[in-house]
Amino acid sequence: MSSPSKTFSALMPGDLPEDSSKRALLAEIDASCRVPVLFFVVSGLLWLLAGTALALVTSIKLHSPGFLASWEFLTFGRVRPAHLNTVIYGFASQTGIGVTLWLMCRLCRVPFVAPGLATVAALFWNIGLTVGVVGILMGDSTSIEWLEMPRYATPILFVSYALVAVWAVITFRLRQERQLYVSQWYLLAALLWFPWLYATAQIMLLIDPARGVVQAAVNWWFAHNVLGLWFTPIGLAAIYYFIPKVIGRPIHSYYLSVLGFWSLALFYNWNGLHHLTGGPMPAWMITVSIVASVMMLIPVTTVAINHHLTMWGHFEKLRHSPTLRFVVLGAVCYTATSLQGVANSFRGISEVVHFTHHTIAHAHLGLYGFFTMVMFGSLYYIVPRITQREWPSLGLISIHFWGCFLGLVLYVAPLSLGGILQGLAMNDASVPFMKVVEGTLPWLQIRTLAGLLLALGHVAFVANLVWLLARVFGPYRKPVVAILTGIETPAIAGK
Amino acid sequence: MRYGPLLFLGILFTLASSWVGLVLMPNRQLGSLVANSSTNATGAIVLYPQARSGEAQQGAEHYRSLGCIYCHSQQIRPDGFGSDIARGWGKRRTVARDYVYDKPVMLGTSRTGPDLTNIGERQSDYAWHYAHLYDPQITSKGSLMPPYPFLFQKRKMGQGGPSPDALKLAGEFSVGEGWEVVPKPAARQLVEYLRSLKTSFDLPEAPLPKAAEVTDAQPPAK
Amino acid sequence: MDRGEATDVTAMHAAIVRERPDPVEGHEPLNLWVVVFIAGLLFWAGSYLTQYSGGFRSDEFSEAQINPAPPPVEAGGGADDPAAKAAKEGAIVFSTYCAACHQADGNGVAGQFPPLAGSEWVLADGPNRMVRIVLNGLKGPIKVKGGDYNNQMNAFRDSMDDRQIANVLTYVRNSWGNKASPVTAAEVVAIRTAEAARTGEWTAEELEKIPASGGTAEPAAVGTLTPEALKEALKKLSPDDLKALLQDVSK
Amino acid sequence: MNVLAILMIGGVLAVPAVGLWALHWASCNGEFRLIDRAALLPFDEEEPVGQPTDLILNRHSPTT
Repeated sequence: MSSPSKTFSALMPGDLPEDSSKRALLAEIDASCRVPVLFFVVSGLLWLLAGTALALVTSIKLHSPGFLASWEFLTFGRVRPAHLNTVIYGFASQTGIGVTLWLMCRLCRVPFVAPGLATVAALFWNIGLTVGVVGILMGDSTSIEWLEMPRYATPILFVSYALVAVWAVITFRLRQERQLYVSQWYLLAALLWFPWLYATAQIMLLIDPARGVVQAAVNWWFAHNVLGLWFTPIGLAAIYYFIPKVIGRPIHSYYLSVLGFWSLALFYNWNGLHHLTGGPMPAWMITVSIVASVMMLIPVTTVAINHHLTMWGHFEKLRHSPTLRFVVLGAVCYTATSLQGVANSFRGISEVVHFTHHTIAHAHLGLYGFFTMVMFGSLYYIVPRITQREWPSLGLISIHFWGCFLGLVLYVAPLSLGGILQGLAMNDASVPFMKVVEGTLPWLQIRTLAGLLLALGHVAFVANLVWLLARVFGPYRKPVVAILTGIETPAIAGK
Repeated sequence: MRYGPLLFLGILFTLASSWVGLVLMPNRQLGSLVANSSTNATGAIVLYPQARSGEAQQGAEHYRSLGCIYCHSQQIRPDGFGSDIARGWGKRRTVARDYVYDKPVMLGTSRTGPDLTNIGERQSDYAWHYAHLYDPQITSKGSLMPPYPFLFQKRKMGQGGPSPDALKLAGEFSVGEGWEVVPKPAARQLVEYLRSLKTSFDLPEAPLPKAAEVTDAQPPAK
Repeated sequence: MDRGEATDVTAMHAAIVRERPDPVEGHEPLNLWVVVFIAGLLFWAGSYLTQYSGGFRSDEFSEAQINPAPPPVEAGGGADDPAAKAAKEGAIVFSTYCAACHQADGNGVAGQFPPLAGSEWVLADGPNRMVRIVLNGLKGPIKVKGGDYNNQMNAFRDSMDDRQIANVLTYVRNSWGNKASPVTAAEVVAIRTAEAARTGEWTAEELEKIPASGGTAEPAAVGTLTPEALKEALKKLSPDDLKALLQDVSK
Repeated sequence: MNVLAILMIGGVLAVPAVGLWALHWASCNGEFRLIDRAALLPFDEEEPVGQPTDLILNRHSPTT
């Protein structure tokens, strides 16, 4: 977190180029977003690197249990939750908030309100997160999935989050544009839903634990809604903004957007308990969640149709816009992972894939394939605008994209298949359990390979960003025209 | 849509619905569940489940802290749904009442390792658990479970030979002449917890397989 | 960036040209099929919900309509063939209680847990010793298939009933290349009652003294209490002691 | 217990009622008039409809 905070002194809206003063509102808004948005984004990406490292350790441990086994704080049961919390609350949430802030400012047509407030929030978020992750590694993990951070860390996070929500409401009240774009509904919903989810889970699981399996119900109501009501809305908001923006064409049907939003709001929050199928829960709770999961077909199909018809006739732009590449890939993964989720929620299928690595693959298709890709795409669009600098290396962009794309395919496809085979073997009592375990080995090894590809992509992206930020210190250059018209620039020559 | 209020209202009501349905309702239905008391064959009152002994409870804390939950589940699915019962992981499906004293409830969502709901009954041998925790390869070759050497202490053997609870390590695992490996308190507590995991008790909502079914199938006579 | 893109004339015009034939973006009305699709889903939701919610009771855990539970394992297996049932249950009991130490392949772990496959103890012509080991456990040094073992096996007299012990031993005596006579619940019952007084694990030497097969071993050898032995013992008592004893027992 | 049940039922009836009222109020206030106008919100005079942005990769390619 130190490198960004050092960066900011050089980032104050003083060193804006002369000619940009001609630019009206947009330039002003973008410039006003600099410090807070960059703070969230850069610290988010630093957590991404940390999370990637932890992920690799976790993945290797899963097929070579002896790896780093002699240190208690690096045992599998601690590194895994540490990885989950770093990427969820460190990378995904912070980057998501950064993108949210920028989108809100742009769509409300107001320059960033109280940048100080948001920056302080980011600061606290990172402090709370560091405390929490160290706590997990030190053995204070709560072993409540998606809520492993110990009790003494979460209040800090909550305070910092409250600041963000307050900021969002202020901005919303001050908006100059009365009309609300679909992205704004999603963003507002996410910003209001998350504190509710988080507070409920904290109170009923950590502060005053409910009795018995009620904890399990609350746990999965929360865990699934973090995906469905926090990350998904932010991701969809970005897709709804960037696809039309990049191809220069409005969303296909606004009515479909309305339908998609309200059906998601109505059904997604009932999904959670399908994670407990066959478990010690009264039948009706499971059944309700299964029904809601199947109902998710409505928002998913409508959103998919809407995005596809918007892209129709513009697919060749995928070759030219990094933003579009990542965002469209994310949109495709959203459809895929949602349909997979619907299928997995049925009792007959859950009987096989539940408790297997298939679930892990599914979660990564959603949080990585969908959300993370959309966030990467958004950053490729946002960062040049708020820093007034172009991406220095197009080569690194390609490495980033192909690393992530191939890594994603290599991760999800084999592990999904492996999980199904694992489940089928496990449900056949005549197969000794050790045989089942041996069967999963190759898939777990492929997963580590995929992880390396993903790590490569992340490093390329962060390198590009650092390079870009480094230029912010130097004299202002005018690279954009040169790059767009294909004339060699120092950046391109330099790669 | 131009104005906020409708949006706010919708956002509020949608989440409120599932908050009531999946948080408040479960809490109302199961939030005050208590142990089941029954009389066994000898007419004595049997309470199940029972709160854990101090040692076992400390063991549960280690189980939580070491994240065992990420590979081991603690729930038995009903007979015919998966192979939980056919594999002998439990005699009956687990129900809400089995968990009334667990904080946190560690049902688990992964079976990279076997289910542990009933491990206390399946394997109650200290020596086995110690060896397995010290290095799973000793007892289960090819297991993907990490070894937990930090739960044990390697020390010089006393004059009186190995101490009673020292691990019997042979071959590739032996630690050399005059040395012995003994479990630290944490290991003992963890094993106490594992031994305390037993669910083979009758519950009205989840009875054990009836004795009648048990006795009808006689093995073939010689 | 904006300035740059503004100079990118070709792309801009190309795009604008594409826009012309498509003036009503954002105004597409809902497709009828979408509506029909949604109606269908809602109908399914209603029926599924009413059918499988167990009346929204807090103590109804199974949605039996979806997963009709097959008859319990004890009764399941090869139809009514008792041998098949026994074998099936034997395998399950083995994986439940035994496989952890003796391994699924019955080969045990060298130096730790003795093998069952091809073990002279298992293949003994009678089950007397094995049943005793399972009932009360075993500790101390023992030689199996030429290997030395010195570990502890705990008692299973409470966790397994007689039939389960019979079936698991039958399974062990006829798996991994083992071939030996099956064990009957009757034999287990006999030994269980004969050894009712026994507490603590057996040791190898103690077991060596017991004939592998045939009726229960002679009392003296293992301090068991058969009715005959009891009668003999009581005859030795003086009348008073006997009376006292009887009173003592009767209360 | 009974009180709680009554409250529940009351809530079940009240929530949709409020929802309907809100919808009515909204339509009276023209919430839904020209609802699809918002589809144009991402655009403005500087980045108007029809102008693609962010096309920075593979500029030498023949397709553009």
